[in-house]
Amino acid sequence: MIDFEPTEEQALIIETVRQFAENEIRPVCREADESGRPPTSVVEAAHELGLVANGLPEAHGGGGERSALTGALIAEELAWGDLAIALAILSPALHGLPVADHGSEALRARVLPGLLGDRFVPGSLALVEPRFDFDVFHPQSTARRDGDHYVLDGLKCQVPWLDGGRDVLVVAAEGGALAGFVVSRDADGLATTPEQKLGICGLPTVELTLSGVRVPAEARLDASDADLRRMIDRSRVALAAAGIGTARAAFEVSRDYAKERETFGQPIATRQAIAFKLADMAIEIDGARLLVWEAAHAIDRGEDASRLARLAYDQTTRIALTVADGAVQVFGGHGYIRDYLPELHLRNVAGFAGFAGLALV
Amino acid sequence: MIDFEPTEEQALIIETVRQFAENEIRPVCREADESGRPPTSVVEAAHELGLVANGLPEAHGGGGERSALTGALIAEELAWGDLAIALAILSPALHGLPVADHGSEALRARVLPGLLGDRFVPGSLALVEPRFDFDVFHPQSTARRDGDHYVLDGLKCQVPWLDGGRDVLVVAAEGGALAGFVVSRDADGLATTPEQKLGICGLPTVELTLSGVRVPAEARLDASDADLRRMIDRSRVALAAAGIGTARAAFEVSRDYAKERETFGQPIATRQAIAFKLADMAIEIDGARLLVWEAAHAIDRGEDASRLARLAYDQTTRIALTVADGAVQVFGGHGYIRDYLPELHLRNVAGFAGFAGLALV
Amino acid sequence: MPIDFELSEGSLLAKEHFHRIAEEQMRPVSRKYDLAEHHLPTEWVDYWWQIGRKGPKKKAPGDGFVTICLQAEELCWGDAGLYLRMPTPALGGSAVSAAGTQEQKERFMAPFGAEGGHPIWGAMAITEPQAGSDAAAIETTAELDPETDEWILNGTKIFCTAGEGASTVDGGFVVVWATIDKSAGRGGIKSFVVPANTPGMELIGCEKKLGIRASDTATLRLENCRVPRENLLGSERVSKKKEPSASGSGDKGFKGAMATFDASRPIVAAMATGVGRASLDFLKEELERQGVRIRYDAPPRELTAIERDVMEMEAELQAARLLTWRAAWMMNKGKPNNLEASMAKAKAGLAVTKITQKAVQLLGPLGHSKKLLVEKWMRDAKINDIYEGTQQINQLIVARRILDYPSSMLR
Amino acid sequence: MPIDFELSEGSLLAKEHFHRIAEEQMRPVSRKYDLAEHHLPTEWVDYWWQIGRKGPKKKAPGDGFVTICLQAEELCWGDAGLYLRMPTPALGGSAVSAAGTQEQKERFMAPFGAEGGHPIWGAMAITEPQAGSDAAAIETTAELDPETDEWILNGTKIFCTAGEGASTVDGGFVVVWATIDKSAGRGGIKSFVVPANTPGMELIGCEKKLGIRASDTATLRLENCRVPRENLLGSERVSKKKEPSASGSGDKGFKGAMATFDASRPIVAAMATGVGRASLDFLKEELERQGVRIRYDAPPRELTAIERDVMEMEAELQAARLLTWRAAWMMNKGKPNNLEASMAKAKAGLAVTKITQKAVQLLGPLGHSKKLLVEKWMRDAKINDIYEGTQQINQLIVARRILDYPSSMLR
Repeated sequence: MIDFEPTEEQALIIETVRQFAENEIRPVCREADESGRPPTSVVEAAHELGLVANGLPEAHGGGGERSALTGALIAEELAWGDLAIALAILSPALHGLPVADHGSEALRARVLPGLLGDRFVPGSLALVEPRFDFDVFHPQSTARRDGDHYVLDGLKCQVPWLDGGRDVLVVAAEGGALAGFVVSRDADGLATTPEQKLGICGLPTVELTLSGVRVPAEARLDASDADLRRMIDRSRVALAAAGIGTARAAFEVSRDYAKERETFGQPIATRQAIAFKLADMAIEIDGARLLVWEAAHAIDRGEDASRLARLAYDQTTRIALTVADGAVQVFGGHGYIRDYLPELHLRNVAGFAGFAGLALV
Repeated sequence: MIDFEPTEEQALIIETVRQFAENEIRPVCREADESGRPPTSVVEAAHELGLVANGLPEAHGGGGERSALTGALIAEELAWGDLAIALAILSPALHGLPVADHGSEALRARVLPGLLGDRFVPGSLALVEPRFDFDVFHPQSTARRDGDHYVLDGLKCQVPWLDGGRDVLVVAAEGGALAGFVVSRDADGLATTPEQKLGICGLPTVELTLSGVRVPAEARLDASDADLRRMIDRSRVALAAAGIGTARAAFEVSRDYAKERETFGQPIATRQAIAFKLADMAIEIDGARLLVWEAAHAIDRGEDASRLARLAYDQTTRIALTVADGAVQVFGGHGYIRDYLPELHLRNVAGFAGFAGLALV
Repeated sequence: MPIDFELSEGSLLAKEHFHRIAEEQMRPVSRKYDLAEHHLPTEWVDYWWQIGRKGPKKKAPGDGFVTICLQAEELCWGDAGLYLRMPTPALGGSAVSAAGTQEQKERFMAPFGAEGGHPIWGAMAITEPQAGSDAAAIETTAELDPETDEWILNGTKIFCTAGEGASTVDGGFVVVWATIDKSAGRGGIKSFVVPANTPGMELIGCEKKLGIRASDTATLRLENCRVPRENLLGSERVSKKKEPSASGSGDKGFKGAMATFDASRPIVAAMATGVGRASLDFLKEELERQGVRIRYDAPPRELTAIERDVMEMEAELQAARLLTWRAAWMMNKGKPNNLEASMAKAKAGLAVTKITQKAVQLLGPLGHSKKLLVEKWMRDAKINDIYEGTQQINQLIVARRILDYPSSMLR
Repeated sequence: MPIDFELSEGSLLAKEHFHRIAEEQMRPVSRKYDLAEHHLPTEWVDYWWQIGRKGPKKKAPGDGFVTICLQAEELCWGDAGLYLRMPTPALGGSAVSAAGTQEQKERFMAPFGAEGGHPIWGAMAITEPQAGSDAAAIETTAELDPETDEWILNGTKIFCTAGEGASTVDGGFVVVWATIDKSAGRGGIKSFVVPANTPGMELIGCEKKLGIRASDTATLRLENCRVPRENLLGSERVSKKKEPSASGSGDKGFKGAMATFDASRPIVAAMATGVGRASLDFLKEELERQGVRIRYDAPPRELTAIERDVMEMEAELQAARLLTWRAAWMMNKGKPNNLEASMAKAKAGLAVTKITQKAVQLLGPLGHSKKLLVEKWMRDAKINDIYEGTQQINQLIVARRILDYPSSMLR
């Protein structure tokens, strides 16, 4: 039955995360952007909320409440605070959820308790490759079996690399099909170069070189090509939700600014050019959010959500850029200054089309 | 040296055509649209201006003043009056100019005097084909040599078919290359079906079936594939110029309407949403016009203008639709009514991307 | 209930039912009545009166107002002009339902539910030649004749959808907006039920339109047109106080009438979605016939222009549909949906305008030809960007709500 | 002369000359000074002062103002931030040239033409913290001290491009807009030349910006800052009459100052075009390296999404460039170009914002990385949609001109 109201439990989570985003994330978003990493205190505090843990299996101490829709609601609220910090907070899910879904018992026992401990342990996923013709479903990185090991080779980028992480989930092609491997950060043959980038600077990422990295056979997820495609669908939905949150932040700050800022003795929000731009932002954000929810809902029902996830992700990519650019425009000269938020929102969403493995729900 | 001012002669032509468009074309544009053909009097009167004749060779009684740029200026002004009638008026050029450029002496003697006579004789070009995957440079219609004849087969659409025409220039593939043939309307194997269409209804067109149509060898233009590609470039520039004229008409009527129409005691033009829309229209029209002029200028210098012509044509296709749709919007409810011009402009430009052989300069 | 995108069984049954009607009863005569403007589409009107209006035989719990939107989408997928020509109380009925007394509802609505009889129509007459979207500028007057206890209406109304049927076929009615006190501005505006063929109400003619040509968009003249005092909907009281920033529903006069837009805009949005989907469905089918597959899993850099266009069209259409459902669902829940109704209308009107224009362009010569209906859908779709508040009016409403500005702050 | 799109020999020489400078002197330090915000780009500033400003060795007749636009395009193809950091009189110089007496021109401009010496800057200070694009709302005051025959300036100016150099390096100057009669509105606004290091003019700091980080965007405080009476540009007379609908050039006060925008906006449009072209050139080169050819002769239905994007980007960029050249050419001819200058600025600012954003998107992970300059060009380009009148201000100007409305009718 058609319904657009979150459950009471979801409403409570939204409210909690919204307050956290407002009180803890937003105040440090500029600092994270300029310093290139999120303040430890904010990720630790977020860890205590148990947002990722809530979706991990009960058997390992998680909440066992896995839902792409709830995850999307959380991602939007976190990213409303700041996209980079949101992705940092959610990073344990990057390898945590796939391991929970497809890891051997041994792998789960090795990985999950760490993510569910008292301290925040970041996660990582190496999916994207720095190629013009990168195809997420057909990576150039390879895995081949060698006795009771796999050997990984390739080049990855946009790999979240927060301090204190232990493992990274590497997606590679094994005989043409997608396969996933949990690789220790200190594996031989693994080298990293920190990335400097346009946006989401508060999330440290690296370019990851894999040169004959040997991992034991049990490091391979028991996940088929189809399973990993579904993981990518989840990633798209989570990112899209985060994109909605960023767009909503840009909309709200520019709406508030437009009501305060006066020219010719009137708030600029009373001018149709500004007011209609804000109206369009609000409409597009709501429309895209519903696409994201619908895709998340399909995932939660176990349906093939690949089409819906793609449409929602692409739509978010488009509207988030339009909204953030519009927010800069509403701010006029101040929109170009790093003392105000819109330029940060613009940078964060401008490369959105290229983000593919930065969040999971 | 960079200059944007038409020559005195061009300025005179523009002024003449502008007045003609205003006094003779605009008043009958609705009648032409509803009846499906331009009033005879208007095409006859236009013929007397010698707009097409001016570009035909002096040897045959023309003005010998061939210029794509002058042609673009004329096409814009005529189409400002009405797109369909403009295309009807310019139709003698459709086969006249290619025959002038590439026809044998015999073919020129057969075709050109008719176009330069006292009475208007319409021309025609069969270029487009009713296929989803139509490629103007690779038609599916074929020509093959058979002794001292050619045999033509294929299906064409959007073929102007005004009363009183004698010939049609058929473009077909001859061994993979473009070739042009002047075919008499009453040739055996040639069949026509009148087309009902969305816009430019004032220009009667037909779907043309060629079933083993035999034409003598001298009916073939002495034009290479490259020559005919240049003809298509010319067509794109001429059509784009006509598109600019239509867009300008839509802009002007909506601007005037916005100044007259009042809501809440103020002309709607005083509202930013309307005023800025009009400003954008004006900017886009001027920008696209300059692209058209640049392409025409390149043609006149004998340069390869294919890239410029394509860019100008595609840009015009985009902006003309935006402008015409915006004009309907400015008119509000009246924009949807056939008593006002915007809906006519919208229909005329909506299929613009599919027009490929309706004008030549 | 949790967030859910699954239609209830009743909705699915309705959707299927109306889709079949659209396919079997509307599409076959779609071109015919596009060409035969101002002719009554007899086979369709009769079908609807005799069979269609009864709805699906099999009933099951549906999604309330969302189901009504589904009906609008499916039938406008069939033909938006014919949809507007259906013998129903339409917007006039909405006004009576929203602001009428029980007696009024029975008196005016009953004939639409009666078995047998002949097809009848309801309509709403708001717009005037000089008023446009500015409803408060209405110049049609209603004066009470104390002698006869009748309202005397004078004025001219344009753009009255279904106005020919509603004004000329006995049993139908037109709800006419008029002012009973010009000095009171919006507070003086009331709506009056004028039964078909009431002396003094004259059908001047129907518009020749870009699209939805099967629909009768009438101009009506009211010249000393008398209706019983009890035909006024809502209170006779003239509210002189300034309107508050949010549109309430206490006053059944102007604001009550405006509130019917909160119900009608989601339906218009659904109608728009139907036309847009007709175009997109056809485009995708044609692409399939041409062997072009939309690769939803291809990386951006490998997509063809058409693939990207189709995906964007799908996303835009679905966004419009979901915004529509949300606005309708809020009606179910009794939540104020003024903002969301305008959002849905603004989005759907614009989205389908672009989608149907794009389909014409992508199909090249085929898109331009009357051999197909693609060109018609482009013409039909555009009305959704215009009526029930133009794109601009709906942007204005959305802007006022998100900014929390009264209309005096943002015009 | 007939319509002509061929550059004169002098223009071609200049274009080639400045392109080489852009490639050899600017690009190598482009990333360096993007990262080292607020650091003087010494090698570039010195190069320009010692060599660059002399222009091409070989001279030939050019296209006048169009040639200046070509220079701006080429150098901003190199680096827009460095372009704005060049030691030149810049907008301050434009104001002096437009509204100054011969004496003023010699006094203030001569140092910029002098051989040797050290690099100096000119700047214009208009915007105030509360004024934004509303130039008439200027609160900075200038009061004449009859004792000393000096103007006393008080106020704060923000967004003063090149303001650090112009206010702190001897020989340079800042043209400050201030009102000598607040009651007169625009009529009271005059501009004053304040030489660098004049006591009372204080550099508060430079903005941290999204892009053009090599450029110093200064905040200046004027506190009892005294300049000689003869440093006022134009007449001291306060015009009290209502402004006419068209901006004239008779009055050298506010309107004279506004008229400098008619000259500066085409240059800003050309700068924008340069940044946009940098991005598009790189994209096309990268596509070529990837073996992707743009098929200008392919039918619409066969194009890839990228091919269509690139073609559209090219068309948009060229439309912006031609509108710019037209506005510049009108200056050559002495034609009023207020409308055309704003058209060019509005189009170029928006076009390159979209082009550079699109390039980032099309290049995926590469577009996002600081390994390339593509992300920088996106940040740099956006300023063109904002300064010298935002997109909205230029739309407003265009709208007023095409509607023939005075500013009172359309705000």
